[in-house]
Amino acid sequence: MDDALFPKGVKRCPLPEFLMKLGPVVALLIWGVVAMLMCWIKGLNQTNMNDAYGFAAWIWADLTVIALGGGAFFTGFLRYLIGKEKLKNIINFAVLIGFICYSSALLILAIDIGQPLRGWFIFWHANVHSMLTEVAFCLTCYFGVLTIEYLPLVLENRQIDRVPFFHNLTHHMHEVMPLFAATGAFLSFFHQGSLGGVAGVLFGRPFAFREGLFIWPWTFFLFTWSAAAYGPCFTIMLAKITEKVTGKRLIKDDVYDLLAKIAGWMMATYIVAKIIDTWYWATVTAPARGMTFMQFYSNNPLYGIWILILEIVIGGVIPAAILLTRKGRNTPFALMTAVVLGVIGVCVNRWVMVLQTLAVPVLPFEGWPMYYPSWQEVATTLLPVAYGIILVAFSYRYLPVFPQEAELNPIVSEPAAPPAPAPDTDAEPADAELSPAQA
Amino acid sequence: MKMDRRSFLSFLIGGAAGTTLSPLPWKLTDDLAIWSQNWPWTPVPAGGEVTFVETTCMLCPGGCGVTVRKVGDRAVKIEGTPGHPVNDGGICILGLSGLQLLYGPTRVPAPLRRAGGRGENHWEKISWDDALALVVEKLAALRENRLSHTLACISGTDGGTVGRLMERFLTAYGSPNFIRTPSMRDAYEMTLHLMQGVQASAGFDVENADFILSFGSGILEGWGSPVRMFRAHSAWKEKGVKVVQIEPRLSNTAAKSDKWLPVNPGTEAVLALGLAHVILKESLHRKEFVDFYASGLDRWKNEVISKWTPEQVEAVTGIDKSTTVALARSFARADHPLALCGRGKGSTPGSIGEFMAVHALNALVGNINRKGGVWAVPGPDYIRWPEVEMDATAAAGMQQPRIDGAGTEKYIFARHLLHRVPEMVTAADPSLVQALFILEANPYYTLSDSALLKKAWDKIPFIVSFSSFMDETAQNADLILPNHMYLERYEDVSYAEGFNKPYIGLAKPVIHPQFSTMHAGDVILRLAKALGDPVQKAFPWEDYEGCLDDTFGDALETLRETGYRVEADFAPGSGYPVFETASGRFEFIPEEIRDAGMQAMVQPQGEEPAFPLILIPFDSQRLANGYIGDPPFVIKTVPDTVLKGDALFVEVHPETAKAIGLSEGRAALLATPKGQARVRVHLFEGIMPGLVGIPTGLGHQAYDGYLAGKGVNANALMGPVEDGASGLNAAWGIRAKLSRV
Amino acid sequence: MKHEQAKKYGMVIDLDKCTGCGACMVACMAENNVPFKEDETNKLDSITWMRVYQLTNGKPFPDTDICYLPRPCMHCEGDHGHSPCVSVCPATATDYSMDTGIVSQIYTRCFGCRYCMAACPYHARYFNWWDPVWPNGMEKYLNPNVSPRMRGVVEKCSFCYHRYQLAKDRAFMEGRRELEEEEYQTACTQACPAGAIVFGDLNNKTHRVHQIVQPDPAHAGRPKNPKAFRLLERLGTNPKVYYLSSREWVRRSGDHYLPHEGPGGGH
Amino acid sequence: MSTNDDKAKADALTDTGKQPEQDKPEKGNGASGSILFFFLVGLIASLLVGWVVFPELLYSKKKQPIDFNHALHVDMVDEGCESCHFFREDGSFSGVPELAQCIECHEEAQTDHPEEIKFVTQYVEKYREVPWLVYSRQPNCVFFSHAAHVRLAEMDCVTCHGPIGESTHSRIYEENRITGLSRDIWGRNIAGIKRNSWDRMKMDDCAECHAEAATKTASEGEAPIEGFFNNIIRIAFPGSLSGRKSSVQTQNEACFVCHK
Repeated sequence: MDDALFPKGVKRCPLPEFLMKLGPVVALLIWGVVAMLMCWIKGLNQTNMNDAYGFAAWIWADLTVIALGGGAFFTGFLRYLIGKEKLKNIINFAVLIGFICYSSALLILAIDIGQPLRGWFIFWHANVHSMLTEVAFCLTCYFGVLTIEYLPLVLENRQIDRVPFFHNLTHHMHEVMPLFAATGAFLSFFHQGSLGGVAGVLFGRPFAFREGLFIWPWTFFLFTWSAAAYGPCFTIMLAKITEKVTGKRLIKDDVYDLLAKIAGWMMATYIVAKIIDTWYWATVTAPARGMTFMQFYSNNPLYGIWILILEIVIGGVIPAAILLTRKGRNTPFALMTAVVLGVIGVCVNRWVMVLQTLAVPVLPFEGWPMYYPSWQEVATTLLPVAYGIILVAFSYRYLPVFPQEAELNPIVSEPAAPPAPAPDTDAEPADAELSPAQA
Repeated sequence: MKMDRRSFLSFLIGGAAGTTLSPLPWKLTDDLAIWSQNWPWTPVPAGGEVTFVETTCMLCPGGCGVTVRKVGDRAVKIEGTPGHPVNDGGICILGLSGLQLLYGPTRVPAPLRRAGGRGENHWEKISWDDALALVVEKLAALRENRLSHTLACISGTDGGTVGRLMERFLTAYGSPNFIRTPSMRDAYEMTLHLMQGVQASAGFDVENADFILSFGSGILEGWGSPVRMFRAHSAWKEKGVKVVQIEPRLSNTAAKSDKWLPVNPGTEAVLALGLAHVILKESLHRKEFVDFYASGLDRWKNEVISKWTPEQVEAVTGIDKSTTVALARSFARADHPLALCGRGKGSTPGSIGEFMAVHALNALVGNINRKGGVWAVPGPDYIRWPEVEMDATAAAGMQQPRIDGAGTEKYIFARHLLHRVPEMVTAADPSLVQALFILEANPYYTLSDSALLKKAWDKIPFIVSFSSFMDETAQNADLILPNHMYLERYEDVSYAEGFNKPYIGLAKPVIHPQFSTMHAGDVILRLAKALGDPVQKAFPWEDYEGCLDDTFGDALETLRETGYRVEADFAPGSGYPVFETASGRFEFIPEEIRDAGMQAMVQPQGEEPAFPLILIPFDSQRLANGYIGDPPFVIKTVPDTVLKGDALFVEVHPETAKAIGLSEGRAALLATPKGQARVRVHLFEGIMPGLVGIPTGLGHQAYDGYLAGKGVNANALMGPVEDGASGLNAAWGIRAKLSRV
Repeated sequence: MKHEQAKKYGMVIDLDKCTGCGACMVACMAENNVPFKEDETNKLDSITWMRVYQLTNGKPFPDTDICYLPRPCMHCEGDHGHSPCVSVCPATATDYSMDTGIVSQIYTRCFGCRYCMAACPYHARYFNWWDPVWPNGMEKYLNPNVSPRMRGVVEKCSFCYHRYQLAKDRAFMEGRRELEEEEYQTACTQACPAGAIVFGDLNNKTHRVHQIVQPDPAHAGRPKNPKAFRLLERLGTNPKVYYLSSREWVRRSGDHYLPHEGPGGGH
Repeated sequence: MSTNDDKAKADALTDTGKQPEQDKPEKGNGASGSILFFFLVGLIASLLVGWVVFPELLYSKKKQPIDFNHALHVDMVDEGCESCHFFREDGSFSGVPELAQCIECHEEAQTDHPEEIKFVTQYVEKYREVPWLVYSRQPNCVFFSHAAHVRLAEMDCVTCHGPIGESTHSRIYEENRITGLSRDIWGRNIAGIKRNSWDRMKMDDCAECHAEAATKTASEGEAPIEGFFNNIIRIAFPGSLSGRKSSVQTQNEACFVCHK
């Protein structure tokens, strides 16, 4: 039915089946949209946030998706600036995930503010001292970059690509892509860091406050580093899931191996830094304010110190150890376990930096307030997930997201499938990715 | 020239460039920014000239001077009047919220006649003429049938012109049943009458006292004139005046005191007698007073010495005997020691024996009518209206015994016994009350034993409320004749609770009446006029303001200017006064009531096994529990350990709770012999084990959504306990059971 | 405005005198057009610029003790005006004034990101979760000197800044620039029936706040009065609200201390 | 095609790829002529819309309830503007007079001028406040102290309000349909350009004057040359050199000075 739109040399399921399978996801999307509209129309009283939890599930989701979307900038950085050419086979997917993550973050931010129609004041009346201003600017700019990075992929759709103008545009865009990758990496470094700074500068919140390096608290660097470490994990995880769902191999193992190895090193170094940070905070920063380490964990009625163990050991040390061994990376189950644990680790880290920061009572006579999200918050947080699945599904169906798909899944019935682009030989990678029909 | 794709594109680009170069996007952005900052539904208060009107607060008997800030013709804020003799610039939480009552949704907008069943809250607006005609018709019929004495009035005010007009109306009409709402004032007045032979209110020279011994008085909970007490308390802190608080629960007063003595509930009087024991035994009393100005000491001393040794006191009160001895000594050795009683805000009178025991302590240290002591403050003297000329009907009506029995042989000293009315009404058939007026009172809420009250209520055929607000009583009346609220009317305030000097405050209309209301004084005058002679003859005034003019004469002008009049150099007798008792001396054991002094303790209702705990109500400055209910601002300040959602928390000691299997916040069933209620439990280390503390002032069914339906009315779980000697309601608690649900 | 001495308005609250009556809370609400809802028992969603906390010493009956602590906005000076909340606001909706030492909040500028609330350790900032609604007729008592807020913005105590402005206007009419101590007082100070709140210029040696607190300029305004303390002194927020208490356990409740430290320890 | 393509490629190498620039060189002169024509059509049309149509649509025109003659009144009173727009003792400014003030002179019509007859019959006799439309009305978030400006800084009314005292008729009140405020706030000039100090009443205008005043204060005793350079710096980097930096965030005057 829509065969003409498919990328060359790949097979897709019939459209009705495709749409039917997306049905539940669309339902989720609608649920999210309803909740979003309720929040906009009726106000933030629709949430379970309160004066103690001014930041809650949404800000956590924001920080998390941006950390997880970090795979885009870091893979781009590795490919375009470090020259890990092999990664071009996963870069499209990484960019797609990044695009989804960042657009989601912006959407959630737009829901999260009390006067959405004044949201643009953050640009118009920007206070340059605020970490949030830095976040807003870099986030918006980097979203622009991601759009530019994602656009060529859209233009590579078989039908669009037929228009010479778009074809040429794609071509030129590929040529300048390293520039954008560099810009993206630069912006990402800052906004990932600023997001870390959001909590780290709060000197009224001893749980989050970190001493500074230059003008930034340590969390600034920890966040950037952790995004670089865990973002690729998320990319790998989603790629693996996509493979499971489609029942096809889409990316060669050596690509996974390379990305996983780099992620492993990043994670290992990050977790060492994080442990040092925690230790310094627990023994120097907090006691200087009269607080003991266990004070931050003991009066929580639910999880206590376990959240720290979950974050650092289970979500950090273990996956790093797995990813650093060749055997770990090459065993599908171990690899999957490692990336899933990694993703959990970074989610927990962002949770702690947002919610525990606010929940730990600072006034000695206050208690630990509890919070659980309202259904509206859950629905709006799942909204990006639904939207992401839909965008991945459509992109996969109509765009050449996985350059190695045709090669890995030759279509038997169709004779003389066009040869897959040669992976490593071409000096000008942008050309190699263009449809060979032009050649 | 063909408009192709490229041309169209360039058209668009040209358009974009032109738009950018025009003011449109920039101006639009700016306007939208302004628009998005000023939503039309956010009110913009109008400006105007700022003026200040000084008046007197009437939300409690405190008699504070308040200054209302007006902007244009709106009242925007109530503040304390600096330099006012009672509150000198301070103001309490309720007084501050007066404008929410003025402008609030609880106001009765016009005369209302009941349209549905009683309490169903269906009303029909009627004109003032029709409303008054209704009352007149009813009253005329009663009078015709020689049933004038079956008209009763429950009033929250009695000393000022409005209270006196109402009382006068009843007299001229032929009914003795003018009943003032109960408070510790009843007990104090009786105490002064019995021990000192005077008709006076008790005033306390708290500013000059240097040792405060409080038997459960909520000095910081609203006892007396609250702001004055707060100010005195701060002065005590500055001067290092010692405060000892005696009560079983750590109230704010107890927490702020220098020493908190958690006494077994209801045994405060015994402790007072125990202290007297020590003082007398060690001859620490002030002989120059006791020897020359008191009588009956020997007999009283014998009883006290024999009955209330510190050991015996310890057994009853739980207060360590050495503490009693030490306390008695430091009390007696202070220069100006002052003993106070009346529990909490003093909204329940209490046992006369207890009041006399405490007052005797003051007498032992000679602190009667003296600096830093208890002063007998005579009632207002400015109302000198001619005697009512009664016709035969009126005279016959006035000969009838009062419905509450006050003044009858059994209750010879009592003036008002409102708590007896429900019982009396239910007992007789037909009801002894055929028509009931309610003025500045909310008995439907404040009277205890709600079940009996409702029965009595149903038997009264005609109930008229004068309330400005849709309170419980108004809601359950047949007719509401809404009074102007206190910021809209003139009225003299003849009394400031606990103030030690004769005082008159004047409430003034700060703004025009907001609704179709009428001054209760004018309503009385118009009713009298409509009833014709002889009732009419008793009211020779055109309107209420005319009456006020006539009453005060030239003094009214100065009163209007200053807002109050106080006898600044009032001295209740220079040195020691001559008492007006038969002996001319202070009576330690008044003849008339010989045994009362020793029957100080009142047992709570209920039996032990069924009700193992004791429920004690406790007051808070943040919970108004009288005629006025909490306005929205005040209810907002109530902590979430008292009220959460609509659930009320009762205070229980952790051990007591543990024994029942209750933990913090758990729901429980609180049962007393008078009723039961679902509550939640707040564990509090500051309450004596075995007790359940219930906050008063909640559980309203009327008013607005900000107050109605929240919590439990403590009065509904309590019952009156009649003090054998005086007839006053002396209930301080009730036996109770708390169980898990 | 030449040669005008910079003010540093601050407050000292005597916890020995404070009775916990709540008049300050209501005076503030009435003065500043603070809205109210039918159910205000969820204290995490209840706007009270001034909030009175109840502190307990945690001891069993009958040694239990309680103390009330009114908490307005602390108007932290932080380090040279970098109070915790001010620097984080992305839209410059809140601001520290070096002239008065007052932390402002401009409701129309605020778009409700709530970052300042996350930054404030005192929970002195409140978010308008609901559209403020005054029951019909009640909007008549609203004060024109304070603009009512809308849903979705943060609000907090302003030390009744509008009273400062009005006092200045009056002074200007008399040809004066400087205000007398009593000319500018906050609504809570004025209302407190116990006289527990004293307000004035901490820089001015003739003002009572200065005399009571004796702020030590060498140590970021730490009080020299041994009875005085500030909340969370050790965080470096440099608040301008001081408390007085003669009770050791109350003073110790104002901050965190390691087990071996006494109050004021760690310095 | 391929040559064009190459050319396009070459062109685009210098550019990151905007459509029109890329497409323009492809056609001959006639085509580019038509492109230019349409570009100009779009440009001119949108300029017309932006400069002429937009302001017409943005403002609704309202007449004052009474056509008021300021000049006439100013002539008849002793104390100029302050005769009617006076300060109260507490320093507050009365603003537009209330009816009670007018009645002091206009209890009865003093002339047979139709506007005065209208005023007396419709407002004075019914004791109804005149719903004047206030040209200088600011949104509720603005705090403005007349006392500070008029009494302390001794500014003239004209500085902000212009020569309204010389007017013989009430101007048409143009109300911004979006903000509900008068056109006078943004200024008559839709581009926001002002010639006189009273042409606009926006926050920037307050700030401008305040910065000037601050500069004056700061530069008293400053060498003139310094003042000159400071002015340049000030224009290039607004706010960087203002005399008083009471606000920590903005390095300007604190927000609460003008906001409530």
